[in-house]
Amino acid sequence: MPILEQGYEPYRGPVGGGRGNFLAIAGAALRRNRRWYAWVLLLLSLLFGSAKEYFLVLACYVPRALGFTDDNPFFTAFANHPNLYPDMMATQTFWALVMAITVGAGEIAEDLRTGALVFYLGRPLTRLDYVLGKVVSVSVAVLLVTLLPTLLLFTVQAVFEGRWEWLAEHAAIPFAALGYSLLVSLFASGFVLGVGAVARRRRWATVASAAVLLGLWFTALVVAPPTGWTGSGMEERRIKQALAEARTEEETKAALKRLSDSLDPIGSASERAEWRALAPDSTLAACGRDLFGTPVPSNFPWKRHWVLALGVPLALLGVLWRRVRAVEIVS
Amino acid sequence: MDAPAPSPPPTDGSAPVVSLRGIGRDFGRVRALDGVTLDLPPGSVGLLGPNGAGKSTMLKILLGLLPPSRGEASVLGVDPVRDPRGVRRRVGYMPEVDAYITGLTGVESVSYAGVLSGLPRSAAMQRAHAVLHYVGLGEIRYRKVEEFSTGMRQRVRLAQALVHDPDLLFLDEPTNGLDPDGREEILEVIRDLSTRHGKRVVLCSHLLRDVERTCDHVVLLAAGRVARQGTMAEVRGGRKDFLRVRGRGESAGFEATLRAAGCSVARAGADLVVGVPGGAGTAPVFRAAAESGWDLRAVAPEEVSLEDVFVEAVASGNGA
Amino acid sequence: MTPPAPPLLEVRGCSRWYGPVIALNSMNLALGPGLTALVGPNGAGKSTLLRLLTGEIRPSAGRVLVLGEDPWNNPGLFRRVGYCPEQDALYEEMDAPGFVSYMMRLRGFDPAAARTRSEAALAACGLPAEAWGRKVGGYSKGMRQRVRIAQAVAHDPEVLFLDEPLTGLDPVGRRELRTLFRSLAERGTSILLSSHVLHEVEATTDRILLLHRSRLLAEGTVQEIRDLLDEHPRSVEVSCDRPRDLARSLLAHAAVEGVRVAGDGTIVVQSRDPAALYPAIVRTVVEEGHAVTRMESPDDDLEAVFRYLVRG
Amino acid sequence: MTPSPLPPPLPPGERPEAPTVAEGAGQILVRQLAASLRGKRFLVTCALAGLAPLLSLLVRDPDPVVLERLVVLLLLPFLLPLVAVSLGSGLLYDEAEEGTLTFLFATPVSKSAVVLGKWAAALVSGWAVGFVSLGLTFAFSATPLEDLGPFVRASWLAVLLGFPAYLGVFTLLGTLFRRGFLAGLIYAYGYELVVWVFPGSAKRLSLGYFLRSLLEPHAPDKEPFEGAFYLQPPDPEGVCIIVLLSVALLGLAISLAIVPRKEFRARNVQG
Repeated sequence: MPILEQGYEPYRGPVGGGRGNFLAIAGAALRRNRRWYAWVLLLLSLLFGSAKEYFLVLACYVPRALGFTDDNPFFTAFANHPNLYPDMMATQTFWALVMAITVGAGEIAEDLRTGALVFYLGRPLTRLDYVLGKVVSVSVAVLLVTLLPTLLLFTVQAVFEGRWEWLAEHAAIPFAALGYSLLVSLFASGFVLGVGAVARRRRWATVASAAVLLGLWFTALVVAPPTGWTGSGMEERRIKQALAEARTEEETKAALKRLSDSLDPIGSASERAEWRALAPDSTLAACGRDLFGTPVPSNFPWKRHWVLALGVPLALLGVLWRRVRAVEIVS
Repeated sequence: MDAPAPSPPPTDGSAPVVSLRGIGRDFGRVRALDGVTLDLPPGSVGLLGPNGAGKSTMLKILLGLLPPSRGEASVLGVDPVRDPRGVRRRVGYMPEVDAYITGLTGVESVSYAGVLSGLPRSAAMQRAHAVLHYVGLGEIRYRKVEEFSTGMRQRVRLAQALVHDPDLLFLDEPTNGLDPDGREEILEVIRDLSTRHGKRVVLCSHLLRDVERTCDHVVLLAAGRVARQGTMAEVRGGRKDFLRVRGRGESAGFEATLRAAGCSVARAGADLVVGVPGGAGTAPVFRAAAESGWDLRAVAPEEVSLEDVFVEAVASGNGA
Repeated sequence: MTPPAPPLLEVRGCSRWYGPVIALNSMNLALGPGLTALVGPNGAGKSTLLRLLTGEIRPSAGRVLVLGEDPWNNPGLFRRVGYCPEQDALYEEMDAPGFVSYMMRLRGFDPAAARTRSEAALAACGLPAEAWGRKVGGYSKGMRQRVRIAQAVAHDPEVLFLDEPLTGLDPVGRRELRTLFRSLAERGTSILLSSHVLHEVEATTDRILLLHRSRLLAEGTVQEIRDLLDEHPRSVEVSCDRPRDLARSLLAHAAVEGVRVAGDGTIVVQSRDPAALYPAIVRTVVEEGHAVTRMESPDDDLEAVFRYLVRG
Repeated sequence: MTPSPLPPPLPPGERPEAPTVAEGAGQILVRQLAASLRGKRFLVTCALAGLAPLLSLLVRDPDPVVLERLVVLLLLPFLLPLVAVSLGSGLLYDEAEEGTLTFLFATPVSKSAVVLGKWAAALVSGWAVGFVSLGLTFAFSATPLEDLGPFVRASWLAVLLGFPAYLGVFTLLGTLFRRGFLAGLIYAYGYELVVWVFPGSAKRLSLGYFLRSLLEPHAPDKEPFEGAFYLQPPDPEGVCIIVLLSVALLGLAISLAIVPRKEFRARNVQG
């Protein structure tokens, strides 16, 4: 047997064309985000984003399962309210953006700081592989917050409901949820990667995108608060009173609808509703209502929220695209 | 079961590895490269030049990261403008600056580099281990790269450049910031690659002593042009009738004796450079040492160091 | 020979650790004026020693004295001390004369003096004048290094600490700055300079401090250190026209332990007593009229010393 | 090759004396101001602080409640701490991480003077940003200022005292922790908000309480103070002023005392 040489060995195996490169890049980006606070945030966002809806659905069906025959009208109305899923996803949207900031804002900055861009550019990759990889990595985090709990709740409800007719009636929900989740993914990744790319430190990228998000969100909050939220709570008090005074079933239903509308995070009922478009989560939620088939009445002749929801991330990804090229030239 | 790798087109021993024809590149009004025509022979080539001479621009053009403003380039027979990915698949590039992915261990980052270069996942992992062994990174490779010292990061970068078994290596300042031991080891690896494993190496370095000891050929760029080019011996040449002399103790008496014998004496650091009249060889030096009782320790023909060539070429380039 | 001067730098039983990692282990050192190089492998404690001497960190045990004073929290000392740290950091938004004169203002110079001295220092460090108006952030690595060195020498310090001052410079710059350091030392500045590049250290100074494994391994000139290593046989290579004759003659000397004929006219002479060996060779060559083309010892330069001491 | 001339020698006896604390701090203050005025971070801070006047300009609502919300909900609890944290929490560690702090500590200026100079620079620029932002918010508003009455004066006072108080806290956090910025954010947007949930005097453990105490008695409309932000009867103005001032001075004093005892090293630097 020849003595095995301890030196360099040539490689004679197969070499691929590098078609799945962006998946490898996304995988590496996800792996480095396996940090504890990302998981804590994930947990929090699942809780904040979906707890209310889970509670409503379970409160409707669990008594039935336990054999109580007279349904509670309050919970039944909520569990089958057409805005249940879009509202749930609207709440998730804010947390999805926060999640995206935690996970993705520093991605480009970190690569710039540690020279990882040079590493990538020395490999047989295209710029598209790189950008796509990063978008996919943020999108996965966003889908975990949005799509996953929604589909789970839908499954739970479908199982409890048990009727095929119900499933047929609500068959559009999973598709709308998927479409909306993808929209949020695109927006979130475009937003955090584009804004984050201006900085060269993970910390500053995170701060910059958080500041932009919170700044917009605060602005919308101050100028056009969603009804029943930060305001005086007057609307809430009035509805509760109406509910207490309701005598007929019709009156109760109307009051309940008013309550669910007042909790609507889009703030469609607020005074300066057009300012709500400043808050990205509200704009996205308006698109979500379109997808779920319960559009918010709008004073505008054109679908402004769609233009914002698609145009902003694409423009920001354009910023990123230029930034990745600039590094090639600057030594 | 896997199809054998499409073996690279056989390059015969003398065909140029890199061939540039009138390559130029402008950044705005700045002319970074000004009509460089060049054939880099196989073996190891030192690419030298002062800061701003256009070295990194040239590397970027060769890697297909930057299109040249004028001229044609070919790397291993591939045009980097038309097929940049094809070039980068067959070339290993070790950047000068840190280039790592945070959160990945040493071995993960090398195998990741392999995957991105088209290796199957398992093959990439196997090669990552083998290559890291080869460049001398032991158990530390299971730790994260950001915890590594400069020297270890340098080795990881070299391993990343090697993992896909490229035919040509671009090494940008591979020994910068290393201690003498580490530098010697890396140079040994580079020599081994170019002499025993047939890799073509292009080495950029400011440490000319390292280039002297590693490379067969030298290309010297200055102000975007090729200032000198040739084999190491051609470029360095020698200064006839000059000797480098070293000894111990006060040398005044020795120097006086030498001058009396018709020699010229100049100081060069701790050494003396002695010019002897034609054909006398070292005899006057030995005689003067014996007469003056100076403790002579070394005599050797004065060689022109690469540094001298470099400084001279750059100075004349600036004057022109 | 310089008369014995009081030590400028003194390190007494000094240790420093970072958490469980020891960076400097009970070091004793007294250093006089002149240009001294600090060499050693990575992690040997070079930077730690410089940081202790400049009061950037505090010793975990023992004492450090610079010009007779403890540098920790002793800003007054920096009137007389210059320091060029290792990290490639500068205020990116300032121009070079602005930065250096800011440092000079902090050292108590009035604005006019600060400006003129800064510009003179920058010129001496070879920063091209056309770069003066630009921001430091746009400089090349070599130019930044020159600015950092200019900042350390502009107030004409009595003691100058330079941590890897030549990193990132191209060969021309390296040569210029080596010349600058030598001239400064000749003028009376005491310089302690750390470096990795041994042949450059050799061309700059012959006095070194060799650190290894957190300890001071050797101190003195290369030759002195080499001569201390008597357990290692010294070999000298001599190339001449009649190698076997020369070999035979040399074998007669007591200082010669062995001679090997290496071919192509070269013999390798081995000895444990270099002080006696070299005169013997010189005498033999002159008396017997050998035509020697080359006489060298591979063990005589700094790299050989380093190899012996560090690799064991 | 150009022969390098030597830097000029210093004639014996002409070595200047070390600058005093005031001189050194003054030098640092000037440089720091010049640097931060051009710095990216300062621009971002200004842009954020410009949010309040921008909204004031865009909304143009004569309802005094809008203006009040801008001050009470946006400017004081959100923007003021943000300006303070961005200017104050990295006083030393930012430069330590960059590696430039070594230069400052290698001069005859004491470490405390360095901190003092940087603190003063942060105070001056922060006040400037705060006052300009508040002033523009009022100026752009469609509300006649007479409608607001003493609320205007109270707002100025809140910025005047609130900024140094926040700065004192963040200076301290910034000298104690390497990640002073994170600690500052956690303090401003975590701790201060959480304290509000607790009843009774627990609210007094936040700076926000005293800032609101300054404003609430003069608010034209009590609505923003309701709900999650309700206040127990506010403290008298004198108490608020004393508390805010002493927090500001105490934070600075403790920082100045700590700095000479600490080593400021960049991370991962050993050997």
